[in-house]
Amino acid sequence: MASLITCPHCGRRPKEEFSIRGDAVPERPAPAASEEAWHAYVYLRDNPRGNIREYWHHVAGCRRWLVVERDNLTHAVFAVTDAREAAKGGTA
Amino acid sequence: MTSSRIANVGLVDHSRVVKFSFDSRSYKGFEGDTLASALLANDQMLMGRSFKYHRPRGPVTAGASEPNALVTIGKDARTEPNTRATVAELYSGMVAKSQNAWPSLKFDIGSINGALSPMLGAGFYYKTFMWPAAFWEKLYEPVIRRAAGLGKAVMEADPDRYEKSWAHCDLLVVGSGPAGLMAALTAARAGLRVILAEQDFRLGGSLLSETAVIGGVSAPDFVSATLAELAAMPNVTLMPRTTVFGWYDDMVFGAVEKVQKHVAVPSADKPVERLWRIAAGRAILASGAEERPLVFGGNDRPGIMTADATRTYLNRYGVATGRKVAVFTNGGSGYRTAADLSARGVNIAAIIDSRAESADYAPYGVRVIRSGSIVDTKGGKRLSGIMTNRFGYDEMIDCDALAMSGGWSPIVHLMCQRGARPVWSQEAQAFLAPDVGPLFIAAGSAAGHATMSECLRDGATKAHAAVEAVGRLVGHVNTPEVEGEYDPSFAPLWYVPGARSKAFVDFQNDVHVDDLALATREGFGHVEHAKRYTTNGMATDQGKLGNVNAVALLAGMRGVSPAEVGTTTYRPFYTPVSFGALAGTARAEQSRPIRTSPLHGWAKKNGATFLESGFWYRSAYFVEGEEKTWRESVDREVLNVRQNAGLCDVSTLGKIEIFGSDAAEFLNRVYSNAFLKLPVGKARYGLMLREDGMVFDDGTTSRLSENHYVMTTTTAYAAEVMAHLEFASQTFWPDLDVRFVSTSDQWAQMSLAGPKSRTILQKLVEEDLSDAAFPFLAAREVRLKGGLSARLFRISFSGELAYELAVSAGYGEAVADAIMEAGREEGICAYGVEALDVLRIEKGHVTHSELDGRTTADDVGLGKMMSAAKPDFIGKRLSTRYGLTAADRLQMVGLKPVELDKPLKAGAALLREGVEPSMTAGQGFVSSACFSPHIGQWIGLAMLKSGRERIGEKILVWDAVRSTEFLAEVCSPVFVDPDNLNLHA
Amino acid sequence: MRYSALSILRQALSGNRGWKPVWREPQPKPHYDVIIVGGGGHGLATAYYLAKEFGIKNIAVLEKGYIGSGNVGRNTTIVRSNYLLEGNIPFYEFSLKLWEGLEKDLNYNAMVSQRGVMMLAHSDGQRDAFARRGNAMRMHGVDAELLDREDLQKMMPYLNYDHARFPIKAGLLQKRGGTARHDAVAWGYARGADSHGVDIIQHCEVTAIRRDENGKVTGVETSKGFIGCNKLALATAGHSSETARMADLRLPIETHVLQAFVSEGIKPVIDNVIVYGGGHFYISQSDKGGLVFGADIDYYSSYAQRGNLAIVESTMEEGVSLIPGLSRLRVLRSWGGVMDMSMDGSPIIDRTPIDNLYLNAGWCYGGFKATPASGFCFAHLIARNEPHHVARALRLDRFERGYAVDEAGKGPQPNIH
Amino acid sequence: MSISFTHRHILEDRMGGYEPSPNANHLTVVRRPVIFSTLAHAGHEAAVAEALSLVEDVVVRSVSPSDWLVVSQSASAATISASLATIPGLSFAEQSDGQVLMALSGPDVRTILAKCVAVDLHADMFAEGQSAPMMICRVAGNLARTGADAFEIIVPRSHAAYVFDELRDAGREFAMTRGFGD
Ligand SMILES: Cc1cc2nc3c(=O)[nH]c(=O)nc-3n(C[C@H](O)[C@H](O)[C@H](O)COP(=O)(O)OP(=O)(O)OC[C@H]3O[C@@H](n4cnc5c(N)ncnc54)[C@H](O)[C@@H]3O)c2cc1C
Ligand SMILES: NC(=O)c1ccc[n+]([C@@H]2O[C@H](COP(=O)([O-])OP(=O)(O)OC[C@H]3O[C@@H](n4cnc5c(N)ncnc54)[C@H](O)[C@@H]3O)[C@@H](O)[C@H]2O)c1
Ligand SMILES: Cc1cc2nc3c(=O)[nH]c(=O)nc-3n(C[C@H](O)[C@H](O)[C@H](O)COP(=O)(O)O)c2cc1C
Ligand SMILES: [Zn+2]
Repeated sequence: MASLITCPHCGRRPKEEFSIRGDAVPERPAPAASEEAWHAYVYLRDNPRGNIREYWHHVAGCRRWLVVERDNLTHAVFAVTDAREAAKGGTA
Repeated sequence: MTSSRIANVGLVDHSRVVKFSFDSRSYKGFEGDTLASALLANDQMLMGRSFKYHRPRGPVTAGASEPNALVTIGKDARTEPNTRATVAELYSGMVAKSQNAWPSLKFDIGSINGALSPMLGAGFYYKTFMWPAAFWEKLYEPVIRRAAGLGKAVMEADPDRYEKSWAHCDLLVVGSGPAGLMAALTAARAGLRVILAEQDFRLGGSLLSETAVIGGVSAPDFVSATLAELAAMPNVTLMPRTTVFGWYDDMVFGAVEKVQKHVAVPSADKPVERLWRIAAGRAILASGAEERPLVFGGNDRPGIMTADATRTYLNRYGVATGRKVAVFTNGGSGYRTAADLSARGVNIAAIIDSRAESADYAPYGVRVIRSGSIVDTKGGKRLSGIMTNRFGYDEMIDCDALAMSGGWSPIVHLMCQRGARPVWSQEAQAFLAPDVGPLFIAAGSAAGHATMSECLRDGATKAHAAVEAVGRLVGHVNTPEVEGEYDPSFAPLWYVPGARSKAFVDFQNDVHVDDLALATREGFGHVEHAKRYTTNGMATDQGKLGNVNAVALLAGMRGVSPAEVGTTTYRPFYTPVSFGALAGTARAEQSRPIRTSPLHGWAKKNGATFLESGFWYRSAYFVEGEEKTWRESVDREVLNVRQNAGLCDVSTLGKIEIFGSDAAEFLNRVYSNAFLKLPVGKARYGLMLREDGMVFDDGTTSRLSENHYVMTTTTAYAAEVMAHLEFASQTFWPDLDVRFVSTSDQWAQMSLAGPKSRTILQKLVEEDLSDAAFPFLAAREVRLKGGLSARLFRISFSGELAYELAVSAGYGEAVADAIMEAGREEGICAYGVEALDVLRIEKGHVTHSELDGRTTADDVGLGKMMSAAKPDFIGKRLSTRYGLTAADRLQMVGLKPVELDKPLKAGAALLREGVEPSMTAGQGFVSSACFSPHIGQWIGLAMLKSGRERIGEKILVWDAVRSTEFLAEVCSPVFVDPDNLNLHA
Repeated sequence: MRYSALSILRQALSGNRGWKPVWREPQPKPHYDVIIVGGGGHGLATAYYLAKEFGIKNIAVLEKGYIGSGNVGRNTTIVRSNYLLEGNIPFYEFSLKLWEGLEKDLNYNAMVSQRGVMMLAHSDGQRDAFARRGNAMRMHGVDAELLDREDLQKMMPYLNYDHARFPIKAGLLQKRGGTARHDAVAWGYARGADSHGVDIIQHCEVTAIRRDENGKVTGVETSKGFIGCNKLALATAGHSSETARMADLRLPIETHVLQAFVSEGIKPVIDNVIVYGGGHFYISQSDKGGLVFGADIDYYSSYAQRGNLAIVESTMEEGVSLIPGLSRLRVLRSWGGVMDMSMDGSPIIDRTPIDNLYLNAGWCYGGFKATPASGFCFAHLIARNEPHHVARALRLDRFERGYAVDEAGKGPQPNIH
Repeated sequence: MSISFTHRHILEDRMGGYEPSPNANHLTVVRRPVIFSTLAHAGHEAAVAEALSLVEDVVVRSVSPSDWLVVSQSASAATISASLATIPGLSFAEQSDGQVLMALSGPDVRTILAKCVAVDLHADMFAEGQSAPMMICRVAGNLARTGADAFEIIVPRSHAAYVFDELRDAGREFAMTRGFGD
């Protein structure tokens, strides 16, 4: 990863076309969820070494938010999914 | 000066003379020479001085790994320090200079450091220069720094061009020796898209200096024939002068092509260097092997070089490196060099073979000293003799050059750049390429093969595998027969005992065996510690020659195997790459993309001065008549807007079209204030928060029709807001029906502000603009006279009666002209962002000077925009945390200096009157300030602790970095028209 | 072994054969009063100050690689205290003061060089922001000067004044800022700690944290076996989330890779540290002659100490834009470091909700300059169980309470701090 | 008072007084194309794509599975907008002035474009008729292949002069000429 990302819509693209937001695992809690849940969502991260899911935005391409699953030690990419599909529970 | 050139030998063109200079002296070389070969041909062995001890040095290699022969090439702004003479392609008019020597290369005062060397051992600086403490900055460090570095940089702007490009292939072959050529040929014949990259200006690798016969022809002829076939294939790209410097993730290789480094004055139509990002399906590393120097006393004298280099100078460049050459070897390479030298009539002083016996043949009549060693050498600017030792008996042998061979190390650099470490082979006595998966494999000597026929075969075999892996058929490729090849195998010899003088491991940085020993003794025996403590391997050659010797020496000192010591980390760049190439076209004004407004031309002809605002150039102010300072112009613009009218380019604001049946719901969730009930035809000011409750951006959103909105953002945050909306809709609420598209570039948008703006605008707009018909916050499509349609918004940043008019960008200039024309009798003026800033400060409107990412809505007086009724909006939940609501937060207030003539500046700090400045005394700061021509003095907005309850208080404006200090009165942030009478006029 | 002019001369005359190991290589004892995980600058400094200033004797530093193999050995060596926020300035200034006395304190020359740190402003807004920062510094007794274009032109004629995409408008100079020899900082603290009896145990990776039935930390499992302790202090920088997880703790941290670069050695041309505000490029020249520089992180989460070409290129683009004369010089080497980017860009030195577990993390781009103060304050916290007064704002619960120390104002997105 | 406003192309300044006879490698700036951003609402993507392919006198450039640029060099904006308005599940916004269309052709066009885009433009990888959004000279744009050696670029207006200058430099070694075309 990270030299070239294969966007599910656009194909193999250089890193320069994307902006990266960070961990894609935390889910936005319900408005009424506890303080702890909100604090954890906004501030706490598992940040494991190894397999992670991360939000990438294909800014200079299709402008879709993507969930990139990859190994942050080897930089190998396993899957790139449209975030909307991921959010709706679908897989690509 | 005599010449060492051998007539009609080699691949240089003896009929094409190339003139050049070195240290102001003129020389002649031939086309096809490197600077080093040409200097050697002119008997100029001394080419540089070492880093620490300033020892005289000549080249040790004939290629990329050269540590010694570094020179400065070029003049004026084209000066390039630290250029390796051994790879610098000679051109006519080349100006080269030696470096790190004063007053001259021959006589260098710095060499006195050699005498002090017992005090200057590894890590000496950490133990010393501490007494007295004050001397460090004033004396010691300046002296150390002056001694630093090799060449001198001129620090002038580069007159030449650079560019970058992408390349794509199925197979990248790095290196064009026997292995690379066969690999490229095999893959190309099978139809793969092949790139063959070679750092040398001539393709062929070691074959260019070999005397063996391949397939019945000479090695260079074999190269030519193979290249001819490759060049004729459309699926092959040959890239000479191209160094692959890095292997990055996903099989992206960085390479740099020297497009015009071999000409004195490059053509402006081409770059001098081109950076390539090569996206390869697969790659074969056919980078060959490096011959190792031997580590013996005095092994650094000019004239001592590797046997391979000696052979290359001889066979490829037709240059004898000496008249009487000795050979010191632990394997076949030394014998081969002796044979080639002898065949060209060069005198061989002796072959000193560290081994007791071997099957290698010495040339007829040449003396071989078996079980021999060299313990010292003599000579000043050039070697004059070697002290050999055999079973304890010394013998001085006269010679003016020495060819040494300490065995071979595969060049595995690129394969080790992504974390894998090379693997020690006891059998090969070398570190071999690691297994980095099937996509990138080594071939030829890089893969540990020694003989030419093995390398040819291996190149073909490895390519064969690559072809099969991509599912193609392999055509038949014959591996040609080789005659007269030799066996370069060797017996390990890491250190030649009995050294009588320094035995160097890292030539450039002057690291010798004792330094490594000291490091080990002091606890720095880990290979990475030893590197950092002694600087071994940290010079411009990155230890290409010395590192393996150092590892073996450390292993010996620590009593472990080289495998246990391991190598230091391999990193890009394989060889150093210019900043210029890596920057490409991105330099000076073009260094980042430029954005220009559709009203740029209009602003220009009205006398605008532009300023950078992100990627944009925006009009700052418009000089009229005799105005000399920007303040004069800005004051006039401000007053004129408040009295008459002004036209300002606001095209740079972000504009986002929002569509969908859930658009209202969506807006309601991304804005902190209510948006559900915004009527069609109306605009509303909105505030967006980050999820942590801080203000993110502000702007207006207008409802153009039931399911169609247009949002404006600040110029600075246009891209971020768009990304934020997309993120929210795609990940938080994918079920809401809402779509966005940026139309920022489609619209020329202008703000027409001032009491006369309606009168002026009405002259151009068909629709009725009376307050009743087009009230404050109206937002509608209108028709300009003549039929052009436009969007009109009655919104105001200046606090005056104001409109924003948006027209299709191509008409922007014409419409702006028409407004200026229509407003002439009303006294319209153009105004820029400076005046806009004054106008908004006078009205207490916030910008990102206040919204600096640490402010809440309440801090800036917009607490009422935090809807309590909405169950959810981004940032709602965390905005109620204690720290975000604490009473002592900084709150926005206005400030007026007590004395009218005091200039208030943004960035000034605030202190209570009479309190000493201290860590805890700070009360806040001035966030925005300007001279208000309306008020007649400087005013400002400030963030002040519990500010809103302190209106009327006198506070000290403490601007230490601008050396001012005065009292100001805390006041309301709205300085003009607090009741918004003008706005609603 | 003390270093003095005499000892050096004596050694020189005897072939430098008498020098002794700078630190011992002890086997781990079964139990320590304090175990510090991480033999980087912060871990070693903490051990040193704990032993020397706070009188704790039975201390071990456990390092999974060789000491200094982490970020302390791979950073761009900039030392400064030119911060903006009240939570940070006193802390970094305390650090700078310790740097100023470090050689003497350690009897080791870490080559602290107060050559000045110049931050360039490229817009009026940025100049005002720097004025604000400069005033905040001055208010806290820290040196700061705001220079205009003409001053800068005299000091650094080689910058791009006339053809810049983002012209130079002003500069904020901290003269007392500068650089230090990164490796020597680790070695100096290690030598100092060792001389106070600290066991520095290299190649000893902590793999688990052992806790008793009450949740209290009792020791660590390591590649060299179990080692018990009364107090466990984590100073593992980029690996903080990994080590904290061993105690089931989640941190407000994401790990990212920052690349750095060094050019071929050249004679001195850049006298101070220069920070480009038109992008994010910073450069200084090492005492060896190499130009040492860096720019942005690679933006994606990474535990690999290496980055990608895109950032290499954008770094050089910024470099050449700011200093056109770099164009024909060459970059020698690039490398990466694994950084603990926190949610507000500021560090954490605090106790944790877990008994006996102490945390030092979140150093982002800027923890080298903090090394002495971080060590001192962390030692203070461990020894006294209460924060040192200059580190009071750097608490772990500041996010919950709404007291983020957000220098960049970017909010909870670690990769843009 | 009736006013007729003159339309100005953003690259007018770049080309003023410059009418080269085109070389083999040539860049044409299309003066007044009609361009619309079209967005399909969720669930309508396939139908919208289908409907767009039936609109007359336009070419459709793909941006994402639910976004396209509709480009015409012959029909008027009003005509196209009228057709688009009939497609259910589609929203659209005019971008004719917001985007700049440039056509490049010639034997070296791929080599020139390789300096500007990272996408592999080999005919097997990026075929005639294909289009995609991508970074072009560091600016987000859209690239389409219109022939073996012919491509079209669409970039935002505000960036167009920058991209144009970069393209001009990239084409210099192949003597690429440039001019307006309608
Ligand atoms: C490229 C780069 C440039 C930088 N430039 C600057 C700069 O100019 N100025 C500045 O102030 N800061 C800079 N920094 C930041 C600074 O280097 C770091 O913030 C600081 O060094 C971190 O503290 P440390 O020295 O203790 O970390 P480290 O040296 O990383 O120490 C942490 C140690 O913990 C060890 N460890 C981790 N896990 C375990 C385990 N399970 N068991 C045992 N040991 C473990 C690691 O091996 C490592 O040695 C830079 C960082 C990088 C990467
Ligand atoms: N390995 C040994 O023990 C040994 C000893 C003596 C001679 N040889 C002989 O050397 C030859 C080796 O053949 P080969 O084809 O493996 O290698 P080679 O040395 O013939 O060719 C390697 C080529 O790769 C180029 N290169 C290296 N790194 C590069 C990079 N990063 N970018 C671009 N170009 C790069 C070099 O300039 C060189 O031209 C054989 O003839 C063999 O007999 C080998
Ligand atoms: C301030 C500084 C200066 C450096 N100077 C050099 C240098 O002159 N030569 C060199 O080869 N490496 C130099 N390096 C880089 C190191 O060799 C090494 O790459 C870096 O410390 C990271 O370690 P690693 O590559 O072993 O992972 C320098 C590093 C730093 C932090
Ligand atoms: Zn995409």
